[in-house]
Amino acid sequence: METLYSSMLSIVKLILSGDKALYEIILLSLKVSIAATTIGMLLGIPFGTLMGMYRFPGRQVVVIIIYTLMGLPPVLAGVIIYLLLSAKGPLGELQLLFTPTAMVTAQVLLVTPIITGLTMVAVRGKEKLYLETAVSMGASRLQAAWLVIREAKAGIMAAIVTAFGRAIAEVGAVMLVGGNIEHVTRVMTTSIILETRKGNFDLALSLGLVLLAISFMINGFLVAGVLKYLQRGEQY
Amino acid sequence: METLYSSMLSIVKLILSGDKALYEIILLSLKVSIAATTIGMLLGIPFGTLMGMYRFPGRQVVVIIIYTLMGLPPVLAGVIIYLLLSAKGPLGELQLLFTPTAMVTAQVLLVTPIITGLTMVAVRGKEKLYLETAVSMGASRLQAAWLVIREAKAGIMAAIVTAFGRAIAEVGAVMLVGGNIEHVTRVMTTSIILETRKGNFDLALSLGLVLLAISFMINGFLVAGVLKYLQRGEQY
Amino acid sequence: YTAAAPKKPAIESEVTLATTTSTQDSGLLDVMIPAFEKKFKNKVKVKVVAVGTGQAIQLGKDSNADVLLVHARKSEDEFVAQGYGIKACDVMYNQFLLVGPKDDPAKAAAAKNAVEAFTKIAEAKAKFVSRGDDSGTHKKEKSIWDKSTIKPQGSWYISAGQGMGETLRMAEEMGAYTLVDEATFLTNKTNQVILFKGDKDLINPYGMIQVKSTRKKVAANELIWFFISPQGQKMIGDFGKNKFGKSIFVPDFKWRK
Amino acid sequence: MVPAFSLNGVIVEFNNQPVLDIGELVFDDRIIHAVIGPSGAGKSTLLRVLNMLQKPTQGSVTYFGNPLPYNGANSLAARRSMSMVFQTPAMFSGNVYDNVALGLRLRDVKTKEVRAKVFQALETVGLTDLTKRSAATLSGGEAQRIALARALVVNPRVLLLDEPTANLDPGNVTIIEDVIKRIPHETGITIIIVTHNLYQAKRLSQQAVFLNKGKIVESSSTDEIFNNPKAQETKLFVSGEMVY
Amino acid sequence: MVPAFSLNGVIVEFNNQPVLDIGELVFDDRIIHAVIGPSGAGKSTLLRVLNMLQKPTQGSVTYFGNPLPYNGANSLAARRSMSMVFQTPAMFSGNVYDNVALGLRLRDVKTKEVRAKVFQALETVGLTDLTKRSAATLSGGEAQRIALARALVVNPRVLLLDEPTANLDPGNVTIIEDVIKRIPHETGITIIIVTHNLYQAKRLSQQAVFLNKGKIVESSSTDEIFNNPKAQETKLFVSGEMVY
Ligand SMILES: Nc1ncnc2c1ncn2[C@@H]1O[C@H](COP(=O)(O)OP(=O)(O)OP(=O)(O)O)[C@@H](O)[C@H]1O
Ligand SMILES: Nc1ncnc2c1ncn2[C@@H]1O[C@H](COP(=O)(O)OP(=O)(O)OP(=O)(O)O)[C@@H](O)[C@H]1O
Ligand SMILES: [Mg+2]
Ligand SMILES: [Mg+2]
Repeated sequence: METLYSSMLSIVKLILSGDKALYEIILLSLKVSIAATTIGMLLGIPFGTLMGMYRFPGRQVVVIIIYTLMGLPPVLAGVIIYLLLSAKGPLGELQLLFTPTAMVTAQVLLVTPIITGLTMVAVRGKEKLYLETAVSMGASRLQAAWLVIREAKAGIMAAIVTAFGRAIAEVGAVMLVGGNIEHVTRVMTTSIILETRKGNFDLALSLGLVLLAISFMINGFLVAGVLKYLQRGEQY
Repeated sequence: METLYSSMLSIVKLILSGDKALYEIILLSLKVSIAATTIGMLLGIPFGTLMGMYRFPGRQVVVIIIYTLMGLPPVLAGVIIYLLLSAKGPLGELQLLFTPTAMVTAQVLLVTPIITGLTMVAVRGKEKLYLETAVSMGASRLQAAWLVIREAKAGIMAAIVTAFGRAIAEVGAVMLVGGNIEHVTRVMTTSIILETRKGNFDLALSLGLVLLAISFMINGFLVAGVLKYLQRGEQY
Repeated sequence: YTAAAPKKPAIESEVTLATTTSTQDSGLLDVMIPAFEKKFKNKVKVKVVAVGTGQAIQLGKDSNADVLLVHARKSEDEFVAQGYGIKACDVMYNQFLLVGPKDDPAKAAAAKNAVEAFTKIAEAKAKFVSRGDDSGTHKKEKSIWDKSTIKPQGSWYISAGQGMGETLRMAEEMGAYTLVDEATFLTNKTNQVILFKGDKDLINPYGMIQVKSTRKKVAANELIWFFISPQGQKMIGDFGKNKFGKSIFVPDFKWRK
Repeated sequence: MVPAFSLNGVIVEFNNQPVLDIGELVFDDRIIHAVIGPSGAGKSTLLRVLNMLQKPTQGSVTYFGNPLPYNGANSLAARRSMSMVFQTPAMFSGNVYDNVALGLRLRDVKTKEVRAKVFQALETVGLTDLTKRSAATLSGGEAQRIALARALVVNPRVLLLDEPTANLDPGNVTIIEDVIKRIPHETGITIIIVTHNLYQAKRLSQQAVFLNKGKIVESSSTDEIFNNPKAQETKLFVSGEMVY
Repeated sequence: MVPAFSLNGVIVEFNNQPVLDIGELVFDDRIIHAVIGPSGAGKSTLLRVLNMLQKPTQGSVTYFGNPLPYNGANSLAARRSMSMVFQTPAMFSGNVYDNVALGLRLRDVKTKEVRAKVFQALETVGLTDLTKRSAATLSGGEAQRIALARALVVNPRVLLLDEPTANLDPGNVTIIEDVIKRIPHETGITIIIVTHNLYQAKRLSQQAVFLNKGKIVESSSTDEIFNNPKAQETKLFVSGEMVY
């Protein structure tokens, strides 16, 4: 445990000294997971809202599929994207394997179902009370969806937080399609794996704590920022 | 892709032939992730309900911490439990490293924040409408919490589904503290990793699809089963 | 083979090297790759992807890597024979070590050769952690068991299905024996001791192969050339002397037939 | 004159039980109609049918001569020409101003115009000092008046009111009734008001429908219904008796 | 006789604005009290204070001689001795039977007894045929009557009613008023009813409080308040005028 202390110390030093390699890794982690979460939101919030607002035959099966995909194993997502992007695969021409783009793609596969599923439940919880009022007040379909989303914001916020958490913590997919290449696709989690493999648990733990600290700041920003924006509304 | 087809075929054959090794792995996956989710529920639902029902100074910081822990990297959870259970670690005497118990422990660390956070949001969304009515009708604190939980069941259900999905899909923690030992701690995800490392992407993909099929059945059971139980109530 | 063509085509800006985790974890590549890149004024970038042996070879078959640096001789030969690779060569070797707990319950240290050491462990039913992942190391281990005519099974024989570093650490935690390559053993600090080494059965040869279908023909060629050049071979031989007081890899370049 | 609504053979069923079963019913334009009847008679369901929130199980409804478009391209335009005050109004999170402004914003009215109209509507219901209050904190009667302001602010062609003064004291009832009475004169609007307050129905409406158990018992001028009811049930109901 | 409630210097503030400010007020036991006043006067807030849902910013309330226990060990017992019907009642998901049975189940009453009591309560409000209906589908007036049944079923010592007939037709109002009038005779109970229906207050209550802007304007016997009001504001209010 003293080594933990000393490796914590050396990491703090690294951070303060502005060590380029560490910053590069942190930055890429953030870029990839924020990009994946953003794309996941663009896909998942509309789809989840639809699923929450409307009933249709076979809806329950779709719900079960979404729930299942929420538990898509990262490695599986990685293998799927690998096979797609592999030089001989259908999208091989794009030469995207072992690039950050590939990592984002694999993570989009992971987070979109999470955002969809949780948005669906959040919207469902508010739809009864607000959809009819919105429609009656002359909201178009889109406007009505937007109003319901606004009422369900706490739940959708939780969806985003959950998705971001999965993206930034995930390693199976980014390792496989990113390759953990230094200066190119190495992120926090793949670094942690690398250190663990070498038996440097203390360093791995320290990097993990740095990752958590960053998540903490981002979540704080999200919660406080959104709180401020929605001051007038309900609390988180 | 033909090899994919043939490996799918061979897996289907394995399943039908009742291959012991595959069943063993599937069973352990289920045991570990169901145990972890159950313990996570026992811890997370009460705590999340409390967080959703009550306001107190500093609550927002606790919320941000919960949100941060929802994104705890599996490898980090693994390292923490590893260091605790390691022969030289504080709990080394228990000799739990590389056992299913260790895997469950690490996963509890991962799923409890998820259940807590999502339960909190679900309860918060219903608390306004129902807590006062419950209290006014003579509910004790515990009874009131139970009534609010019942109203928030759709959201809590989603919390459980999300947690189970994370547990069954997760590999970083179980690999580290379980060790992927054949017949002892090998689960679906660690098998997938192993096949990936061997370069058997098609086999990995097939195993992944088997895992998804199992999740699908469990989610179907959850959604349909709970739906039936709560027939009278709201829909999922 | 000579690369002395009159007009050299321009070198590609990047090349992907698929290798095993033990190679990367040894730190050798952290010395070799920058030197290579510097030689080309950093105009070419080597992307090192460190994965399982089988996965590395599969990356080559899928044309997702340009050069392989691995240690699984049989798979390498197959790779070349199946027409996936060219320019296969030996680059270096080190040795496998049988390591275990200090008290050596099976008295493996007293064995005359690897097969005997393994036999003693099996007879004592002392714990043995196998990588169990079809890697070069695992295949080597299996070949020794084959020679001993013992079929290892039972609760003493633990099939981990993990990488070398993880397997070594599991053996340490369990007070078990394992077969480990020298590079990994030296770079991972464990309290295991070397109980047996030096047998000719325990040689661990590393090979380099260019993926035939590579789009980075020039850079791939230059990368292999760098490893087998006198400068590269010397760097390999010198690597580790500072840190461990001895070299980790023995350079032994030769083309394979 | 084309009637605002005309219903023909409209049946609404829940779990195969009819809760509304209307043979024929016409709501003439530019007057105030009252819908009265005991609790559970189907009054709210009728308003929901007219507001296109509840598609009848069978039957047809015309709206100013055209079929009421429950779906499709014309449905939005039809919806935007009506306003409804729900029996238990739901307030969107946000403040009172936002709630009243919502209908205008949905119709892309310019911000400046919105401001003027919202303040005018709040003045009408006497609640200008609540502009910045979170809508969730309103008292029962305040919420009901804000819901009315929210409905009036868009100048609807048809106004559907479901017990809009149920939570108000007599003084406020008078004010709100004055507001309602004044609208048709000013803008030419059809108002359908559901109320259990028979005096209110008498004071406000020109035409009245008496519903019981989902069926029309009597439908004629308010005067007739209250002073000269034909059916025995109507007689009992308007004299404050329970009808079964 | 010890009064049911006695309030002393009770102030309730939201955002530092007082919405209730009561110097002294006593609710005697075993009679029916009416609380009247314009919309936003603080009537619901007063009931919420008595039901321990709203802790006053300052001041004290006694309940049958003891301090009203907002928290702590005695609070549950005090809560279980009262029932309240909210102005907008919230129904728990589940059917009507479960909603009415809830209070009894919370008090660990035996299943058989629950059954008998629930059916009796449903009969009282005339809704026995809705037992199995999902509570979410009730009409406005039905929900209000179920809320009353839910409050009565536990035989409360104190019954707090917030506009319990606001959504009911005259026939049903009569029935519910009869129910309310009968309770004190039968079980000895204190009832406090908030109503904007002044006739109802007159018909039901023995004592009345007139609240305006959070303050007590007048508090005396119902007869006095309606027939011989002291304050000018009271006079205006009971004659149906708006008071400010
Ligand atoms: N989803 C539903 N399922 C079953 N019955 C329903 C449903 N919705 C409404 N009802 C029933 O239909 C009947 C008519 O309801 P409606 O709300 O129109 O009554 P109402 O005349 O407005 O009554 P009130 O004056 O009490 O508001 C009621 O008995 C109600 O319980
Ligand atoms: N959380 C709050 N924040 C600010 N003001 C509030 C809050 N809750 C209630 N009020 C205000 O306090 C006043 C009294 O509210 P209350 O609900 O007691 O009125 P009421 O007499 O029951 O009125 P009504 O007859 O309309 O139901 C109202 O003006 C209301 O807007
Ligand atoms: Mg109604
Ligand atoms: Mg009120």
